[in-house]
Amino acid sequence: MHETEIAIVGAGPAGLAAAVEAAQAGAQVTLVDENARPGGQLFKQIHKFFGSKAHHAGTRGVQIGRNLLSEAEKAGVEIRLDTVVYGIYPDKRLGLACDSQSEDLKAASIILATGANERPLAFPGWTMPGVMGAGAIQTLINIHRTLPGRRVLMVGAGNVGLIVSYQLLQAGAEVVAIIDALPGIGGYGVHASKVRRAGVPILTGHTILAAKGDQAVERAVIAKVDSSGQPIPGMEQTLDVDIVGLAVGLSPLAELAWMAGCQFAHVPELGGWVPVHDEEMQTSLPGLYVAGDVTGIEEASIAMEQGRMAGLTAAQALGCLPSQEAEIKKIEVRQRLDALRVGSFGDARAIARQRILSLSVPQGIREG
Amino acid sequence: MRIEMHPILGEAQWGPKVTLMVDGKAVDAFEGEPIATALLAAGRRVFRHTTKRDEPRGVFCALGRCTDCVMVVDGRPNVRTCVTAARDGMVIETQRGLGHWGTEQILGEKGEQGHA
Amino acid sequence: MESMQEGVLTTGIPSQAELEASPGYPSAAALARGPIVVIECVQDIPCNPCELVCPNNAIHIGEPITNLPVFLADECDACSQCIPICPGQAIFRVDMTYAEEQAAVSFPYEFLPMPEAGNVVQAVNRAGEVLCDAEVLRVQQPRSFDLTAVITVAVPKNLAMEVRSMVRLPRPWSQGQRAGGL
Amino acid sequence: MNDDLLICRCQEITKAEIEEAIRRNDLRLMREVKRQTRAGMGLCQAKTCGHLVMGILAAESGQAPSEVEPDTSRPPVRAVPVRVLANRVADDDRD
Repeated sequence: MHETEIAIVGAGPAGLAAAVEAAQAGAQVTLVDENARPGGQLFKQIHKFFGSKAHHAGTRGVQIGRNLLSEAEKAGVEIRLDTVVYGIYPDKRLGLACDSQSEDLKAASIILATGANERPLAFPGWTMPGVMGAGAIQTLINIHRTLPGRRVLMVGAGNVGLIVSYQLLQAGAEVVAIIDALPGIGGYGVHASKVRRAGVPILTGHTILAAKGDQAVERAVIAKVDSSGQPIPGMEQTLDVDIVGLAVGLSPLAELAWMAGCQFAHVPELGGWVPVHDEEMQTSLPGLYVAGDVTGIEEASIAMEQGRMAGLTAAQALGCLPSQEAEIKKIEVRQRLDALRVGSFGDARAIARQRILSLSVPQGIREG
Repeated sequence: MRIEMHPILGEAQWGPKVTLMVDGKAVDAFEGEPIATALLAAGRRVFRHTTKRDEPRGVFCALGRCTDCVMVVDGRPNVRTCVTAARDGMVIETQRGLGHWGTEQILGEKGEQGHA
Repeated sequence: MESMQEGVLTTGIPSQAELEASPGYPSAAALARGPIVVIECVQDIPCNPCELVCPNNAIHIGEPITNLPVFLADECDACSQCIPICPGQAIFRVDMTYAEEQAAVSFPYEFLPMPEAGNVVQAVNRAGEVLCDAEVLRVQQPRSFDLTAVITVAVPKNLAMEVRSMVRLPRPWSQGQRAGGL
Repeated sequence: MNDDLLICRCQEITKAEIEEAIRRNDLRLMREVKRQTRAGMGLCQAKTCGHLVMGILAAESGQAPSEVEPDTSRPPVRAVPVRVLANRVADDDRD
């Protein structure tokens, strides 16, 4: 049985930021990730981030990831890659599987930063090779430098669909069209403008009827929909594509939080079922914290700030960080978080977040 | 198709070249890259056929979660090729349904073959 | 109110009305004076790198950072440092005084192959439609631009407020075989 | 969506089979749908179909989405071979 003070599950933006804050506060931190490389989705974000200077705005996501990783290593975080957390057990034990061995990791506090899962969209032919998540496409092109195909239909005009379409063009593929059943574009206008300038049509009020092909995708049939989202007969068109990307939303990957017995709330604006947490990222279970998309789908910049908050709170609860110092840092984190949730894109999420906080029982800082 | 030059990622630095035996045919790969990307780069998209409908399946999530990309690797079925690193000489077969166990695995002669 | 069909929310392209209503868009007078920056940022996104990078404090956002960037044309010397830093690639540069018949338009560009000064490329508008052939005057790619090149092309003056990019050059290998075999 | 549309990719369970099981047995919980139809029992443990099945269950049983929770989450949350689970790192030889 391996022991540590703070165990963090998931080395994406939230997990890395939590590890940095907690380790810098003097706590012993073990950061576990099932992948061969840390950074989660961050190392696929080759575009420049929004936000303010404090959010590293204007810096590419992959560079932010490298900076965070070196900060974590400098702060003495034990990073265990290729290690799956297959279960969470009473008295804060995690079940780890690595290579061909398994072991338990006992921690005083646990931070779950397990991120999000791509939402599926079922339509005839969706199981054929060539239909894949936008996240899958981004992984293949930006991490493994391999194009899964040449001509892409992207389903979903939110930020993910727009950004991955732009990155497909950078990788040398052609994006035949981006479609979305909604009447408007969900993502930032500037992301849409980049792909429009590059000649990619965005068809709002359209849905995919089918993917077709012999053994893999060769064509896709799309159709205009009416206001209730039903395809309008006679408004179908067939596109010559070999990849259909699905960017129809994300939802928290919260299996471990369910398993631990956390209280959950259903919040559609943040991706569905989310673990209830207070402003300091504590769940309904003492000593168990959450950070990042597992708490509700927002952006990497927000995930990093939530990670910092969770790391500070966990370190404070273990007595590693004097409360006065912790409170000052947490106020800064709160300000940076609020700054990211203002404006027409952030309002709905800010309100939804308030709803979650109202459900959480104020626990204050209790010993983990 | 490989992305040799990328405006942001720059020039590719591939690992050493290795060879995978896929359904009896040699396929080039770079050591350490996922088996799945080597197959995609070789224009190969069908990795398995399902149990009930014998449907073709391939990469769907590329994150090791959906398990649609599983193949028989060195005699062991249900290996997620999108998160399993390619090694020289790997024997990879299209998986039919639940897949078959290679004799070496059952007798354990090949020894431990962990997969990420 | 913007009709549902036009505008950035439905087409991804800011309409002329949205552009002119935004405080980042220079006046006709400022445009006529000489090279000037054009900020096409019409949505309240939490973002302010352009404000911080400007050496002349010609861009003001303040708090909250979702304020649209206010462009002070008199302060701007068109140094273009804001163009590559904008995460939305929504900042351009226009010089209506470049020549008798032509204006010089600069835009951010992150594709390969990269054109070179002297090439003739196809200039496109915000919808990616080809408007004219255009000579490439300059391609700026200093390290400080962090891999976002700024390309300047010469176009007829009447197209200076339409041209916002160029057709991507064919990639040497892209004429190859069609992928997607079994 | 037509009826022989696959919802659970691993176990190849269709939309019609799920809807019919819910209607015929008046199902209300995800674990009931899983046991009746095997949807969610495959190698990916509902990571891919979970959302779709929850949506169908809510619609078919007349419940609001906020009343339909995922099925109980049990270890292992990733496919871990039994030989790995059995091959425990002994407490003392932990480096």
